[in-house]
Amino acid sequence: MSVEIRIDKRIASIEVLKQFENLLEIRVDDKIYQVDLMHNDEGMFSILTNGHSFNIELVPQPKPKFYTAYTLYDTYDVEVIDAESRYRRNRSGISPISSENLIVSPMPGKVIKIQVAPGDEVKMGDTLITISAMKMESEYKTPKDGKIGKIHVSEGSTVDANQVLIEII
Amino acid sequence: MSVEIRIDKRIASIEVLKQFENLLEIRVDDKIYQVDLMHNDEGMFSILTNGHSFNIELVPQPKPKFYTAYTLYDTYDVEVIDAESRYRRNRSGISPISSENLIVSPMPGKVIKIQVAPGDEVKMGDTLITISAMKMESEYKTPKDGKIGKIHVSEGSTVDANQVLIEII
Amino acid sequence: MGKISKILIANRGEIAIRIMRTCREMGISTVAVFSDADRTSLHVRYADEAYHIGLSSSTESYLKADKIIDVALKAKVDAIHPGYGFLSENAAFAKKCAENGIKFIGPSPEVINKMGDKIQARLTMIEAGVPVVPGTTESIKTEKEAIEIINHIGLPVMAKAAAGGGGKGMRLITNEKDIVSLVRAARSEAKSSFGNDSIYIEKYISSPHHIEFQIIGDQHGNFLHLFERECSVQRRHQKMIEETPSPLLTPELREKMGKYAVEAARAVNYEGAGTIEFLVDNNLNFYFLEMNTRLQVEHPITERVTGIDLVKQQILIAEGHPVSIKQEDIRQSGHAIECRVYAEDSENNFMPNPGKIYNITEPLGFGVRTDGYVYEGYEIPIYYDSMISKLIVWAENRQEAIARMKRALYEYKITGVKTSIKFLERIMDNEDFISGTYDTNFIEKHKTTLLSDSKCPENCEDMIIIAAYIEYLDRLNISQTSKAMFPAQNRWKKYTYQKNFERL
Amino acid sequence: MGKISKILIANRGEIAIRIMRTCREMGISTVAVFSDADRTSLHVRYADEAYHIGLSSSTESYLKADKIIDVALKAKVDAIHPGYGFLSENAAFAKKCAENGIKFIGPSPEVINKMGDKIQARLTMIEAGVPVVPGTTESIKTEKEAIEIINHIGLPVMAKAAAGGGGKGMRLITNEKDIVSLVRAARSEAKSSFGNDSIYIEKYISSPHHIEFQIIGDQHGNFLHLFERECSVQRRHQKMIEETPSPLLTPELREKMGKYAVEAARAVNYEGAGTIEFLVDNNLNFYFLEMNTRLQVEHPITERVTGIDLVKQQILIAEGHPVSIKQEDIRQSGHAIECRVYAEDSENNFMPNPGKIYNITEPLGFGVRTDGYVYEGYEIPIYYDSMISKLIVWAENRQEAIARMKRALYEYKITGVKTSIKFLERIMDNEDFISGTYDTNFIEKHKTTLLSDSKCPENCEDMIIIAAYIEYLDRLNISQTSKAMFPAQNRWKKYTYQKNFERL
Repeated sequence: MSVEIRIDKRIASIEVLKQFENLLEIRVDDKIYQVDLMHNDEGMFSILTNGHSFNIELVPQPKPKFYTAYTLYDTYDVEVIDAESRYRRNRSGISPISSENLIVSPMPGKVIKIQVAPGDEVKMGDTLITISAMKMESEYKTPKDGKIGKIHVSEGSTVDANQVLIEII
Repeated sequence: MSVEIRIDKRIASIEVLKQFENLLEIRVDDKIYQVDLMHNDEGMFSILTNGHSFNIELVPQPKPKFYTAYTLYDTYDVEVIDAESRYRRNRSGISPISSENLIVSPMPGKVIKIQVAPGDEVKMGDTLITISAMKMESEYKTPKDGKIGKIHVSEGSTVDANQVLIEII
Repeated sequence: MGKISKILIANRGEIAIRIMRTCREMGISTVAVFSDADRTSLHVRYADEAYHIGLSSSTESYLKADKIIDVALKAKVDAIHPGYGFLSENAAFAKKCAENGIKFIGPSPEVINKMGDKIQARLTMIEAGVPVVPGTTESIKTEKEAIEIINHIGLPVMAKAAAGGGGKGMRLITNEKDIVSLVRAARSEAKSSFGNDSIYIEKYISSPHHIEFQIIGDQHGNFLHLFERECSVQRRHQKMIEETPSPLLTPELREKMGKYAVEAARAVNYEGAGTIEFLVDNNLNFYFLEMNTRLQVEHPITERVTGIDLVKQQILIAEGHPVSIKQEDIRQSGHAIECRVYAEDSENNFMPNPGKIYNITEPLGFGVRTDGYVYEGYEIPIYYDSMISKLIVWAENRQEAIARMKRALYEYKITGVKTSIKFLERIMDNEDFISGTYDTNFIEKHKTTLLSDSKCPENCEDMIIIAAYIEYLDRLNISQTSKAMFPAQNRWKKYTYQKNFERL
Repeated sequence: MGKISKILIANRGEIAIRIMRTCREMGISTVAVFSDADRTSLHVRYADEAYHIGLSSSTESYLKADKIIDVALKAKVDAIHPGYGFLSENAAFAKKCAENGIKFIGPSPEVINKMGDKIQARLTMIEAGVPVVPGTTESIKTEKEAIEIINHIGLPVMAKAAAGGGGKGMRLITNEKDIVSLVRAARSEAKSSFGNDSIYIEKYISSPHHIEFQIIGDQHGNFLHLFERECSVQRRHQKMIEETPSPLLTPELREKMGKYAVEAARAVNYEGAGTIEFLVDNNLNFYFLEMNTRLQVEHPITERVTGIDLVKQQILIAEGHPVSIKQEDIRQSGHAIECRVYAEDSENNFMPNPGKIYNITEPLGFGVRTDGYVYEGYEIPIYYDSMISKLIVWAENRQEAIARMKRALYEYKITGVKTSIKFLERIMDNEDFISGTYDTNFIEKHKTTLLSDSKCPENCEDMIIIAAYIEYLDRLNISQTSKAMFPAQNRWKKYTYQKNFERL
């Protein structure tokens, strides 16, 4: 079973060499580690290797096999790439709408105002929509010239993080 | 569906009269309450009734339908008695070994010493077994005269809470 | 007004809980109010009683004075504590309380009006001889008027909500082309935060220190101050870190400003706890900025160095007791720092980041206090402030306090949403902060280093890769066996991933 | 000895974490050691490094001096902090540290020997002119000898572990028929706790006050005390509540006892932090009881009123620094109380109650500190002490401190195991405790009221019944649908039990 792990932009190969209960000998790319690994159902990991103690928490993302990893120092995007993921990746090819054609909300909030209508011509930097969260209003501008496509939200509606708001054709 | 709830020694009947989302009208014995009830997967309940705020936590016990209920003030034994429980209760009749014939450990611990062997005659107050937990040793004595039956543990073994240690015939 | 036995807290979040804690210590019953979005908020569960008051938007709940008065009458409370924000500086609400025989814990409606309206407050201070920042002496009600005045004073200026506070409805204008949009933004934020879109304009003093004095006054003409709080570490005009004593003040300046603060309180016959905010420039000139006629977010650092529970003082004063403390007995002992933990993305212009809390580990130990309200599994609502907790440390001196704050921030883990914790940690490592030579321009000045991504040390990435792999194998395992029906006794797993390796 | 950069903490539980916190604040790396049972304990995750040292039983792990020295050498630490209990008062271990070039944070092996052996300590104090409790001046090694001596001194007597402390291996003997079994129990407990079954016998002073003084001494001949701790609230000869200042002491007696404490430290040229324990009778006569040559469980209340981090002082002294504090500058400011939270069944003779923690809500807010080590889902091992956390409060005066402790205990919720929290709350309501007129007989005297079951107020039982019913319906629901595959966004459920009612 060949599995790779993507962490931010790095993709690493991994292989378990030996295992006795919670003691593992494991290869990550070209390094070999002896680790004492404990974890729980909530994705908390305590790993001891060569005496050093690492605390890692994996918070699952909505997409399966995607995680946000928290260390004491920082956070990372993590993805497990297995045969199934690879198959899907190869099949899907290029997404029909690339991300720069989409205005996406980076956080949950409420739509205060939509400044455009489908079919409107817009120029780079024009404000398209105003979202309010925690009493702070943010204006989202178009990153390029174009024409407004579908508008997925309406004024007064609440939006989730990473929700597509407006398409630009 | 007729369900009763046992709380410590009291057995209460209960019935939901009306419900709209988390607002319930509910009868407990002969009292009727309007409650605003929220709860989560971990058995935490926030109940508002007539303005008063109650916080209750139900911790499941190993036996299904048995709980320990924690309020801010105290703890209670709680059991849900439904048709299935009643059927089982009626079928089982009297337990073959009543509890006074059993020496049970009230807490987890380690068996330090067993002072008796199967077949020994014992008198009320005789020490049968010594259990150690958290550096405190406790001696368990027989509550009545009798003969030692089966011994379920051995010296040096660890025991769980509510585990049967010794039977007295 | 005599003994208070029951208080309605017209607020939410950490401050509602903080007030209830003192009530409980004083044997006073507490009544919470909550909006739709707050049914599962901790203040509802902490209170003895709790009542629903409306929709999630604060204009439909926490700002509805009439609804809150109704609940207060129904629950038969003796007094209402407004906390900070929402109705805390609303004179009309204070007046309604009085009309309904409910004690408003705070100053009289007249004083709220006078000091709460930033323009009147400036006039009062000018009369009392306290230096103020140059600017308008009248409220501005239209966009047109604002633009004319700005052109008259000359850029740079600050546009501020007349009814404001806490950095809301405030915009710095340095560039002519932004005047219209920024005035609009200030007025719109003023409207949504305080229900009033009046603003005023002040000359902008570049990179000042923001230093405030805590004052209290009783119904018997006693006024005293509890020393200063240094609040210059700000982002988006909102405070992020506060400390006391201020590393800038000399003992002489502290005494002088303290006297002015007491005089300011006396000038309006102030009742309760309040704050006199000053701007101080690098030549140690100081200007009255505004008075906040309520408890301040950062009040815990004052409590920690003086030992005085400010909420308890507020309640005792509201009951009519004279303040039993004497100015000369109040000591500023040791050093206290507060860090505000916001749910926000520091790397992305401090954008709010509401969402669901996954896990929390709170820092504990000597000299550490956390005032928060979120819990594991709590969904932070999008409707209110993004501050989710305050971390307060105390130590014998400033150096030790910084070390303790670093330790506490290191221990503080909140997963599921982005928070300001990492950013605050980097501030504790900043040389200007450590030496105490910083002003309100601090974050802007050090943006590059404060936002630099310090990834974790050697092998740490590889450990994450290992963790992710084990998690993956463990999930495969669960879906292939009926193990889920027999959960392990201990939630830390020792054996569950063994099976997979046998197949490898 | 110079700068310490890395410390191995030869302990577990709350004290290991408490020590690591100060290390982190001082920029010192930490090394944890752990037994089989402690792989998932918090001190392993808190440390920078962690090493396995043996089986669960403490004689096979935390008491294995050689193994711990091996780890210390391997991890290249500069010093070992022993915490309390385990090897903290083991002279042989301190000696081994020195032989291996590792600084033992504490006094010299000679001093540990002299003061740690309770009989030698008594002799030393007699020589120094400090009054001691009448009793044996020689160690007792056999059961037979013990019985003879008891018959000679006359009942009632206390049998105590010669190498002991913390109430372990200690038995009160009042009745002739119990002599054999109680001597046996004391020796067996002494053996399992300290690896040494020697005991000694003291005349039993009925209902004394147990008051101890914190002292520190450095390598340069400076000795000072940090005032007293009143430790009279005990059960099974183990402390349960401590406070400072003691409500019993007068300023004159405090000064007198403080001087004796400093003299005791000076008599043995003591290095580090230590405690001089006294028994005080109702006529304010006091007797030296024993000296603990280590950090005390209840040290945080001293830290709180003096502002001094005792672990930091220990480390600075171990580095060879002279103590920088002067006796006359140390202030006992305000009032601090500590409550020990044990996993035990108060109603059932304080029987230990290990098990799995289900949920924890820790008290927070002004003046509250929690030093604990358990977390949600943690399985408390059966092998070690039953103390799971310490709750420390501070306030301006004793009355306010009691009110704050009541509030904090009210907030403190631990489910899954039985704890002493309810019992402690009832002590805070006890009139003798409130008035400060209590001695070591306190719990025995008030047993009936302290164990009385105060059930919750009106309708509360009915609310539990409702909760149980909804839980039951909810579980039915889950098992009948595939809902579990689509978890709700918010873990607080709003709709999930609706479906069932439609069928009713």
